[in-house]
Amino acid sequence: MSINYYETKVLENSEVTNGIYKLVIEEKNSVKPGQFYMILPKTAVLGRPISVCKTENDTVTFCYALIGKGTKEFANMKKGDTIKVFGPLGNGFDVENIIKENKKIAVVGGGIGTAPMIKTAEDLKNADNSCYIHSFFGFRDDVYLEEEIKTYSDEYSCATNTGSHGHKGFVTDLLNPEEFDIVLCCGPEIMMQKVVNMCKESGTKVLISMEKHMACGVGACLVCTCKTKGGNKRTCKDGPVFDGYEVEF
Amino acid sequence: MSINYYETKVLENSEVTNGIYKLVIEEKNSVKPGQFYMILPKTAVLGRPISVCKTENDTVTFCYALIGKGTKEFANMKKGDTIKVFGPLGNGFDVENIIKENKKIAVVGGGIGTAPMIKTAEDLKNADNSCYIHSFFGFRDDVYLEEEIKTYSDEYSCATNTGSHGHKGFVTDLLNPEEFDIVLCCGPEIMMQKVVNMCKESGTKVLISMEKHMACGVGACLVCTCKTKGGNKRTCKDGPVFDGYEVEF
Amino acid sequence: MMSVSINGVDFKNPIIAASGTFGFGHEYSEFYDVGMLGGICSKGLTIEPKEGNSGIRVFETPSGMMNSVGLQNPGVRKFIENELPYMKTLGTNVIANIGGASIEDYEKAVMLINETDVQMIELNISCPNVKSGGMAFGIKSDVAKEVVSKIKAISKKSLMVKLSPNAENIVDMAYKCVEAGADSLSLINTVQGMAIDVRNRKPVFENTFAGLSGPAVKPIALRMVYQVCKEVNVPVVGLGGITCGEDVIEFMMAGATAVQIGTANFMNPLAGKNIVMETEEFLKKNGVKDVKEIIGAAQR
Amino acid sequence: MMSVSINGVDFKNPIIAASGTFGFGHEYSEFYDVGMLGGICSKGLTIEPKEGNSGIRVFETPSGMMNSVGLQNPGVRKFIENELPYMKTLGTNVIANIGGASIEDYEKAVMLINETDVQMIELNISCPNVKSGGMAFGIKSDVAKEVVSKIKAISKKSLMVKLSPNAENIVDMAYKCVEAGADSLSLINTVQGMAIDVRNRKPVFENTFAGLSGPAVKPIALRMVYQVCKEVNVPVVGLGGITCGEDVIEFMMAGATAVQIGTANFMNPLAGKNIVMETEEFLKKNGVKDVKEIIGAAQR
Ligand SMILES: Cc1cc2nc3c(=O)[nH]c(=O)nc-3n(C[C@H](O)[C@H](O)[C@H](O)COP(=O)(O)OP(=O)(O)OC[C@H]3O[C@@H](n4cnc5c(N)ncnc54)[C@H](O)[C@@H]3O)c2cc1C
Ligand SMILES: Cc1cc2nc3c(=O)[nH]c(=O)nc-3n(C[C@H](O)[C@H](O)[C@H](O)COP(=O)(O)OP(=O)(O)OC[C@H]3O[C@@H](n4cnc5c(N)ncnc54)[C@H](O)[C@@H]3O)c2cc1C
Ligand SMILES: Cc1cc2nc3c(=O)[nH]c(=O)nc-3n(C[C@H](O)[C@H](O)[C@H](O)COP(=O)(O)O)c2cc1C
Ligand SMILES: Cc1cc2nc3c(=O)[nH]c(=O)nc-3n(C[C@H](O)[C@H](O)[C@H](O)COP(=O)(O)O)c2cc1C
Ligand code: FES
Ligand code: FES
Repeated sequence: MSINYYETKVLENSEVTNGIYKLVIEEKNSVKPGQFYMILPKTAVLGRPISVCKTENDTVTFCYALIGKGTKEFANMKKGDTIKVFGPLGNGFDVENIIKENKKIAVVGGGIGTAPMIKTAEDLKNADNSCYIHSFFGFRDDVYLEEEIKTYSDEYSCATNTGSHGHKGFVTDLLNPEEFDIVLCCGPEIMMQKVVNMCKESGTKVLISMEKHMACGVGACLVCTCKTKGGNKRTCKDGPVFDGYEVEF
Repeated sequence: MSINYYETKVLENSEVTNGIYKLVIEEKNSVKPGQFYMILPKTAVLGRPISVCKTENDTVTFCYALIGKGTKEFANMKKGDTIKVFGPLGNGFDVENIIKENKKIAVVGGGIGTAPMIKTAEDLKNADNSCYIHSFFGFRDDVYLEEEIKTYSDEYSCATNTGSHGHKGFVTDLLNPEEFDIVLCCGPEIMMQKVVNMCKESGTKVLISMEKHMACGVGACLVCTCKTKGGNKRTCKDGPVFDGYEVEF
Repeated sequence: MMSVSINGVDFKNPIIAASGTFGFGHEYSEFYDVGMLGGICSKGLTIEPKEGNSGIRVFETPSGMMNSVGLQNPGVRKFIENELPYMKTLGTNVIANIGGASIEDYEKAVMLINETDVQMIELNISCPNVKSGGMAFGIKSDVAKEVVSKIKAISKKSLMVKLSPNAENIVDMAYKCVEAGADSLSLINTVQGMAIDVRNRKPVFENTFAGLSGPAVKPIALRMVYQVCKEVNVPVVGLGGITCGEDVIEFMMAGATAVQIGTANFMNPLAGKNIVMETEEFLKKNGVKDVKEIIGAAQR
Repeated sequence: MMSVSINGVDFKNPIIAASGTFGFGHEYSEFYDVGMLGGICSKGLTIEPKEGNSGIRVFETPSGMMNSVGLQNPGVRKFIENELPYMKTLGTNVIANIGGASIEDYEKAVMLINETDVQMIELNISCPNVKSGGMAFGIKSDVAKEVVSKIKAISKKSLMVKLSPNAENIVDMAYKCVEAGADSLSLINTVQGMAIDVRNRKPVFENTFAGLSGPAVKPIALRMVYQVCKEVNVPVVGLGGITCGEDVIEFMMAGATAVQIGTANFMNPLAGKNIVMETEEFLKKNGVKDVKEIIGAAQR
């Protein structure tokens, strides 16, 4: 691996909906779905882990929510600016293995956790176009990334807390794990916990992408520990994708 | 005064010679020669005091040397970027009074201390075109701002340490204070001390623009103290222009 | 909604300008109505005028700065004569910050301040104590205790003691100062630091060491305020690296009754004003009716 | 030109990876040949494996970060079995960083390390001392002295004691540790700080406090290194916020024989490599033939 923080060019940075931004950078590394980059704000010490949403012609697209200091700085970037990135990092979803063993796949995303699920669905379809993908996306109010996920889904269901789009309520109201060979999920911890519990009941396999605050991003500092049945794991290096049955919430 | 740090636009930022940059910003405040702005790097806590070199059509031009962290950040700015500035600050040269009492004026600049002397000469000429200005600029090796100062000088002399341009040696070798009613000077402290001593010998009036590290820029913190015969003065507020006879080097 | 009270002195809001960063209020009055602040601490005053340190006096550090002003000030008498009358017109509480190199210095200064109408004395015990070889009064609790009890005995003003983060044990220091009669405490003063000029192979500051302040020290300041508030039952004024409304809220949730703004004034001359407004906004947004409700909210 | 020696252990250069920021060397080996470093301090090791703290473990601060990892580690035995063999292949000095909650813990760990071929032990005395109510060993000099002398008595390795900046008196602490037998000292460990989550009205960290590191603390670290180097006559390893070659030079001019790089590794995975190169470049540019020449150059 020869990756390291380096300056690359911002090709696009635009608000897609209230507080949700799309960032496209120049980047040639090949990326697995579920992998992330550390993006370093100019005024910060620590990189911000952001999942890859899409890769295309030597570009990488991220989708990020405006949260605090770092993402606020990102939101102010313009096309042509430079930005320090470092990645791809983490294990990511192992598409080859997933597709080998599973044909009916649920892709579940909550909030900004939908971002990595776009590339996940896309790569699954690219690996085996005959697999069946039903995507379940849940949002608070505004919906985003819908067009993108539809492209790679055989079916798409949506839930919003406010009822502004699709089902009013939680995305977990719509999901029946029994219908699937495997569930792939990224979203708020509370949602992932619910999904895992549902999968456990129906005996469905489930992979989840965990979110922990990070420092090194490469497995050296142990600040991103995820407790699992097999002991402490590093979310940045051993994850962020874990077997849902293993994680101790 | 309603000035305060605010974001303005960079209209030009270019290297004029090795390590010397010209920065033009959008700015409407009227400025006296010798006054300065605090320019705040994005990654810094304290503003960098930089003298005004020129004002024109709602723009202000600075000329700065690449020194450390802050000026390095400035050097990377491009046209269209925004920058936080705060000014004009300080007393500046009192052109009206100077011109009223003096007809033969020496304008002496050393290194980047030449920057404020451009506007000083210009404003003197604008106030009374009949005054006689002889400018003496000293540099280490590369010369800059020569065309600008010539425009406002009746005579111009140059010295470089290396002898690459003009007299090989110090600018003080060229200056004879006796020939002038007043000497106006900005440059390294050691040079200003020399100039003041020469002026004392010949009984010539001399105003110098002091350089001290600053924090508040407005007279509140007392980190920029300049010792004078009349006690401690604040370089940012009571200066940076002081009567050379008053300063205790 | 924003008013607090420290030992009988009412503050229209809990935001006070920190000593040494706000002169005597003149300069920032050119930028906004400083009467909107809860109070202003004067530049540190000594009984005799002081020239301050020579050499470089300021140095930027990552997210902070070091200063070595050395208590340059006109002396208490000139303060009373030339500065106080103006400060009293500003419409906010005036706190006289007092320094000294010996207990007698402190005593003389306080006697003079007693006769004025400042609202409060802030006793800066970070000054080097000439009698104990230059180590600051604020390092060892027992030394601090002595000066505080002597001053308490003569002070006619509400007495706030300003603690140094360089104290050997900040909690014990706070405890002893309160025992000695401090009506309230403020903390932190600057953290001792240094820098070296690698080209000259010498310390940057003539005094070798200097005082670190600004956002860099905020986590340390907040920790100390939290620890002290847990231990003492007098009002505590928190400071160290505050630059925005949320920082104020943090310090108050840690237990502070009010806060002071220092270095932030240099980063933005309107800092005081902005911070008052941001703090108020935070309360409104979060449905807090009275700022006093959040004092100590994060203590556990 | 770059080699230094600490108590008989030779370092090819004075740049060492700091404990807890470099794992056991695996991860950064993916980015560069970590054998080019002077040494690597292992993650802090305890006699029994530790799970570490729950809750959030890291929080960014202005120019710094706080961590609350809580010494998560596989235990000394697993270290010797699984990690040390790999570390020994890296071609640089291996320093075993040892923590403990009691003197017995430390002793047991050191006995096991004695039988390995690590070059040095770094004794981390910032750990909470269960027997004294959780206050760290590194706060009071006398408590530190006891643990250091007990460990010195049994250690077959060169013993470096890592000091905490939270010590009541860093100079006295250093002095007592050397008196107790420390062969060298390293400082500083993290500075105790805290943060409050204003939305939840609670401390960010489950343990309330956490350890501050990074550029924000550099002025404090440098000051302490300077003070300690003036006082003791054993080699001192300086750390705290070093991010570039000039920072290394500053610490060495303050008196350090070597330095450690911690948080900087997170800011740039190639930090160790870059800093070695920058330091070498500085020496060349400034005509310094041997890095040892600059050690203590700014002491006066
Ligand atoms: C593996 C992984 C993938 C992620 N992918 C995405 C994504 O695709 N899009 C997106 O919008 N967000 C994503 N996040 C969350 C994102 O990292 C945070 O929202 C972001 O770091 C917030 O930074 P800030 O400076 O704006 O917030 P601040 O609160 O100012 O950040 C302060 C510190 O806390 C950390 N932090 C704060 N919130 C989080 C969080 N939820 N997770 C991790 N660290 C946090 C920051 O990195 C920083 O170090 C991901 C997180 C992880 C761990
Ligand atoms: C009234 C005044 C007018 C000035 N006008 C000009 C000008 O027109 N052009 C120009 O190139 N320079 C000018 N200077 C000097 C300029 O302020 C410094 O070169 C600049 O601040 C260096 O910043 P830095 O971050 O690159 O250097 P660093 O060394 O990284 O700065 C660290 C800190 O030291 C301060 N500092 C360092 N050198 C100086 C210095 N010589 N004077 C004051 N502060 C310093 C910085 O402001 C900063 O706070 C002026 C200084 C003063 C006081
Ligand atoms: C330039 C400067 C001068 C100071 N002078 C004094 C002083 O005279 N008396 C005092 O008690 N504190 C003084 N301080 C300390 C501040 O009041 C404050 O305690 C410290 O800077 C921490 O707060 P901050 O991080 O908000 O600046 C000074 C600080 C600075 C930066
Ligand atoms: C995430 C993290 C974990 C740490 N773990 C240890 C440890 O196990 N043992 C130890 O002695 N120091 C530990 N430290 C302290 C560092 O070794 C170092 O002393 C401190 O971070 C200051 O240096 P820096 O500013 O270069 O990071 C840790 C620091 C960090 C940031
Ligand atoms: S972020 Fe350092 S181990 Fe994961
Ligand atoms: S910079 Fe604050 S008084 Fe001049």
